[in-house]
Amino acid sequence: MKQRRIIAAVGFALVASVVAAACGGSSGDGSEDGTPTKGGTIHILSNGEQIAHLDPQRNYTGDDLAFAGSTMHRTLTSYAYAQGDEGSGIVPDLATDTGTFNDDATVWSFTLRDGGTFEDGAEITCADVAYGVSRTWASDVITDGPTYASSYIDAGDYPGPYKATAEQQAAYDKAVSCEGKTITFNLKVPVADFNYTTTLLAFSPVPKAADTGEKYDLKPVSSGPYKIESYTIGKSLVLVRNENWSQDSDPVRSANPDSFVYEFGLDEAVMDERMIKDAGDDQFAVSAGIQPENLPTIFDDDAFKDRRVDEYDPFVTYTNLNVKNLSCVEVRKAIYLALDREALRKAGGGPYTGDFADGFIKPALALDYKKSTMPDGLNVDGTANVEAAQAAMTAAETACPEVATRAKDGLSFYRPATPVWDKAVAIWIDSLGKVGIKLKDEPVEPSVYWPTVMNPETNYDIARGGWAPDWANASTVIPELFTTSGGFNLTRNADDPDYAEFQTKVDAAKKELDRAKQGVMWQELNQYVVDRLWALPGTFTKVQAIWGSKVGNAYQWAPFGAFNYGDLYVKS
Amino acid sequence: MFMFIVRRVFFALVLLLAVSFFTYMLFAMLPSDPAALTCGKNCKPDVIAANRIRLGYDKSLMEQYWLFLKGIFAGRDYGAGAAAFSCGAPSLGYSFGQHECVTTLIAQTFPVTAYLSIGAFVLWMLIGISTGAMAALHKGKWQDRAASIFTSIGVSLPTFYIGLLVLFSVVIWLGILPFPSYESPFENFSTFLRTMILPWLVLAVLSAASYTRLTRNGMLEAMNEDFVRLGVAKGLTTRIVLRRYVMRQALVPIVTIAGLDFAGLLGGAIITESVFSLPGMGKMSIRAVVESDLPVLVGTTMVAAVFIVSANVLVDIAYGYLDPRVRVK
Amino acid sequence: MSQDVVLSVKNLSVVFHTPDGDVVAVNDVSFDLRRGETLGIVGESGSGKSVTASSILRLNNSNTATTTGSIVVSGVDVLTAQDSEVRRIRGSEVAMIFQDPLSALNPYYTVGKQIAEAYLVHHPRASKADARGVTLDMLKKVGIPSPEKRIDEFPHQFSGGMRQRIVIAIALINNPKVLIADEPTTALDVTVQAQILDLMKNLQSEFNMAIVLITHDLGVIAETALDVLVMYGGRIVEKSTVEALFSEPTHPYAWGLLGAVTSLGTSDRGELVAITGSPPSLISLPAGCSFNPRCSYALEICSAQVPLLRSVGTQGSVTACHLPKDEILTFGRKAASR
Amino acid sequence: MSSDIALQAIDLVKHFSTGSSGVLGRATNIVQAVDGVSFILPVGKTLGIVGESGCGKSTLARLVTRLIDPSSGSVFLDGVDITTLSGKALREMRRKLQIIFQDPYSSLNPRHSIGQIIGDPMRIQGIVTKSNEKKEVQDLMQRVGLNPEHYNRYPHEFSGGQRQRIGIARALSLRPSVIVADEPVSALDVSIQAQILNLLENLQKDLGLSFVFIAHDLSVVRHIADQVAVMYLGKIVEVGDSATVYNSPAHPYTKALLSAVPVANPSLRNSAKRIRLVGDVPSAIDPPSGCRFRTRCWKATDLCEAVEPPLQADATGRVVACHFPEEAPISVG
Repeated sequence: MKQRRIIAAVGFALVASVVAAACGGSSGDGSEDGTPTKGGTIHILSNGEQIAHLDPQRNYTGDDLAFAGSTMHRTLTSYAYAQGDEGSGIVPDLATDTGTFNDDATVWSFTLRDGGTFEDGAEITCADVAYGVSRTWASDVITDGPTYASSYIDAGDYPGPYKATAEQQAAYDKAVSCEGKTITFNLKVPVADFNYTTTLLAFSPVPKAADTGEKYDLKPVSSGPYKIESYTIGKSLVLVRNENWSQDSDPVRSANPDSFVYEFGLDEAVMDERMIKDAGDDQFAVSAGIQPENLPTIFDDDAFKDRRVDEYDPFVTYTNLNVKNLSCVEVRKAIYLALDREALRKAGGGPYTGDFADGFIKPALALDYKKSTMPDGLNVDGTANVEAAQAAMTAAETACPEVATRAKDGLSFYRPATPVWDKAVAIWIDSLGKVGIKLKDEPVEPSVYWPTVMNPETNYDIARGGWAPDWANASTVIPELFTTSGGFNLTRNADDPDYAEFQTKVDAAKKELDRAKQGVMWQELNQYVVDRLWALPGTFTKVQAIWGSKVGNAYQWAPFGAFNYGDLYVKS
Repeated sequence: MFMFIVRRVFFALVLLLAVSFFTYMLFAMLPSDPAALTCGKNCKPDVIAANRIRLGYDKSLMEQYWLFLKGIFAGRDYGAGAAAFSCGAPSLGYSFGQHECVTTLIAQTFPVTAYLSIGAFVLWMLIGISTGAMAALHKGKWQDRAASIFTSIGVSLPTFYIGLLVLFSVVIWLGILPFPSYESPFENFSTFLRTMILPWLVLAVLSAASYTRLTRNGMLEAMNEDFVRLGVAKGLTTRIVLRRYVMRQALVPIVTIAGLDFAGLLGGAIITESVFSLPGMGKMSIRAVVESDLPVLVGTTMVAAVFIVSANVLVDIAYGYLDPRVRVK
Repeated sequence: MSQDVVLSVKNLSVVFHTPDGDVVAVNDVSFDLRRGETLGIVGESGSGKSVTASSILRLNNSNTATTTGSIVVSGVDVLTAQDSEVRRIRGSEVAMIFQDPLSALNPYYTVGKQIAEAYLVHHPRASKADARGVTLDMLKKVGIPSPEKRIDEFPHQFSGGMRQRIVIAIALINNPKVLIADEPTTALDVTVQAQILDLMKNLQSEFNMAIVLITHDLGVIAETALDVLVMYGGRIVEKSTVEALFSEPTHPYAWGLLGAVTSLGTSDRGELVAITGSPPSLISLPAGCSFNPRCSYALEICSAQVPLLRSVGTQGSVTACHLPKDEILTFGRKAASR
Repeated sequence: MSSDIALQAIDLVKHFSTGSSGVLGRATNIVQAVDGVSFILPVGKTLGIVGESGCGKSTLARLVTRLIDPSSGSVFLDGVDITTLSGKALREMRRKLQIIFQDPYSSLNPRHSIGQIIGDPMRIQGIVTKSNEKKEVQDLMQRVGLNPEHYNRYPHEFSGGQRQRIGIARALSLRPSVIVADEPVSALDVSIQAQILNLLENLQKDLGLSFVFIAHDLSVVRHIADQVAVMYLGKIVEVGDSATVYNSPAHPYTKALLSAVPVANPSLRNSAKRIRLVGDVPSAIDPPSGCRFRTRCWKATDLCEAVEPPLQADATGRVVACHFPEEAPISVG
């Protein structure tokens, strides 16, 4: 099973990020080997049974965002339709520019371009964008989507459009106001990179009259070059041209093929076989994720060199340590040094799964990434350094005997109850056992893993985690994972003596409007966490994909770790 | 006989009620939380709580079950305000994973399963009974040995393995047929046929094996019956003896088992549907298991239970007609 | 062949081919049956009596059995005739009834249908209504009460005795010349057995048919048969009239059988004169006379040479025994008088 | 209770329910398989029980060995009512009271050798020890006429008569005092029947066993039984000394039964006065009122329909349940 699907199975939304493909070990190369031509049908083979969410406000997974955004849902701003670093840059889409903001970046305005229309021909208005964004607040109906809009925008106790009183609605209309074609967002806090936030499909327009709430997910109204012809979960999603879309109004989408056919529910072995065979319609197909046993076939054979890719996706895996329980850095260090990360990677599928992470920010966030100084004694080849770990434990016995004793008595290890993790936890227990640290395995039913560890009542010592930035700024990494206000802090580091200093530095970084300076601050904060080992870096993960011989412009779109579907074309 | 049928139907209904209760309770007690599944990364406890109320999972299990039962007869409403919607009777719940009423989902996927089952069933009965009859009539000869090889292969090979092998060889390597892409027979009959032929054959050949064995053994047993000898002694032709005496006897147990097998298939030919990417009920249940889509799981399980229970009743009644000895006086 | 002979069996042998080897189930059996007479065949299980009976209708599976010799019915050799000819003979010239009347009836059809079927197959031009009429008559003849009602019932709705009456009705509906009755009363209670034996006797004189009655019950033989064949190990060991068998049995096996019979009339609780040992396995028959290992009179020659049938006794009995004639008579009379 | 009584049954009743109707399917048909049967088996004697199929004799065999529990009534073995026993006492009773079945093959475990079949119960009941088990088993095999060298053979390697000998040896292995034999010879060839009957008689003589011998074959019972009970539709209609019952049957049913037996003497073929019963045994679900035999009885009157005749002893000590018992002995054989 591919990484992405494991993540889906634990109920966690993999999010978009900006990743420069600079050092991704890319072996594939789908460069423009001809002029893109119009027409034809692109097939997308999928093991999944459906697109998690087609409703733009609910779409929050990398591959689905890339697919729906590049074909159906326009946003105020968009990532550039380009390969490599360039793809991580933002460009205006529905808006005429990438937004203007006031001095402290608390008020952002965008002006809509002329000629933008929905699939029924109606013009896309400022009110449609405002309405679409307002749906984010209806968190009981519009589930699974990103909540940046509601946490940034100053709309009081607005409950979303379905339940709002006239008063509440008026408050929202004030916070997100329309003046002709210009939409203005009033934020609670300064957000220097709000125009990156607006690349999220949550900022797509929705015509109020067409909103069917829960059911909008099955047939959203298109604002892009394609519209839904048919959608049968478990079978297929067919997109055809939206005749009311005009190229003039859309500077980013090339809209080359006449249609897309998303084929669901295929057996993974069958998908690989079809792609390898490259016959019939499969010549026009793309497929992400390859079965481990087929990787050598595809990557060791030059016959596939023009239709394969092996690159970083936006994801970083890591392990949360409960700093409250393990309030002693020596013990945390002993755990990290004793852990046989190479054995874990081997069990997970070897180098194709990714590289050993040196922190929580991936190199793709070029401005924010700097190779961290790792703890003394950590083996670069990922193997355990038992001696160093033993030394750390010895130091712990004098520095913090209670915590050392706790480690020897047994630390609770929370993880999803999946076969992959069954294997991994055995390696954990084995490695840590060599330095006298005992683990109590606590498998959790996969579908409730996150609610379980997010629950403050759950007293874990160790809990696995994984993260991808929501856009190309470590502001969506460091604060989210390691501050008390972050949505995903599982380290329970609030009582750490260094936390106050850390929080101050994070606040300063968030307010810094100079992006370059900000980047250096994130680099330092990443090192700050690595030094204290509130969490243990795991893997910078990779993804492999293959496409048919008649598919042009197939590349990994850095921000999503997925194909840029909207940029594909059928070779004549 | 009439009272017998009334009684069987009555018990079947009681049984279904019990099945619905235990199914509902069993799935509800799984350690997954349907409310927690509705939101992703930023799943704050208050959002989960709000969704729990909206989905009705805040109520007691008994109350949930009562609402579920009521929904079957009266339909069910979900949510409030502008985003409210309802599932008409018979409602088996609403899938928040697929944004559709479970009844509608079953109505969409069931025909695929039904076409697959009916086609495969007809084929396997034809193959199974004819090879079994051939083996019985040529006991000990090469036909019998061939049938015996066929059955031992058929019963020992997993559908999954054979399905993939056939798919790889016929479709991907040899390219004789296009990759199956399901179309309703009313929309595009030739695509329908081309899609279904392989799953029909795989399912039929594998299931036929046990019917070959059943038919062969049943016929050989029947041929040793005194009444068959008396039939021959009457001067009847071989054809009539085989039809009225031997097959008649051999088919009685086959009808029973076939009825139950067929009902089981209607509940979802899970593996075959998965291998051949057929959007049927079995595949939907698998998806529901993976995604802990409780309403779909309960719904498909209930539908499968209805088929199996009704098949039992029908087989019991059919048995009475097939075998006069079990007819109630 | 005499005019009266309706069935003539000559040198009948049946060999079954089994995985353990060939089994000679019937070995060189010959007999004639005259119109209106009853021939009894007695013997233990495995003696070949039932196989002999089923050979007469060519019921043995030709895949697993080889049948040689000749069986002539109405001038036709059943063993070599065309299939269609054999089918014509089955049921119309020669009919058969079986031991277990329940398993002999097709459970899926009404008794009326099964009787009519037997009629229609040999009267293809008859209408269904005709067949039903004939069937009703036949049901009356075999003593089924209220036949109009019961004609449409299924076999399981009848008692054992009634079922055997129905089997007899099927057998006799085409007025056959020969009826082969294979243990027809063994599965029945004694009071019902008496009814069925009476019925068979009455119908025999009404239809003037010959009966081959196969049984292990010497009492039944004594009450019904005119001539008797005693079979052992697939061969005929004695052929005699029924009076001769009981008054002057000529084969040691027959002596043993008579001695082993428990009788109603004697209150003697003395030891029965049992034949020692068990009937032989047909797969490994003893050399020579197959009865010799169990025979207390056996001579040296008995284990070397198969005795041929020869005429002994004062009542025309034929026997296959090496003992001198006078010894046979002495011992035989002694056995009979005990 | 006298100590020379091996087994006594008092008013045994067994009703089975079959069939059902109504929505809830309450049982409506009660088969009165055994309906008030009493008998006494003296030590060292054989009680024969005869009757046609469906008369309840096999049910009776299972009742007195407690393979099934009676609806009411008692069975005394050595003065103890076995219908109330449980636990250890029940196991001890089972040891003392053994049953032999009609079909020896189906009652033998095909996967156990003869040595195991006979030896296992002996060891479990503590009759033999591991060390002397084989010898004891082989002695027993010898005694019932099996070759002791066949100790390690399996049931399928034996003929029908030999299997019945195995069944007898297994029954004897626990040194019982009473053996209930349910149609022990009816599946066997005539010559083998005689061997088994002789064996049973010799064993009785040597070991002082008491037998309940159940059979439908009147001449077999005549041969082996000291006393004979005739059953009809779940009831005993006549019981007495063998000689008395066979030579001068008092109940019309007994008389008819005896006269139906074919006589192995062709010279008597047309001389005997035959009594031919008409029809079949009525259903035990709804038996006739009064005397159950009246529907087939040539002597039946209104009295028979109205009043069930009680079992009454006559001058010879024979007991009969009939309003119009036969006076004169009939001639048989």
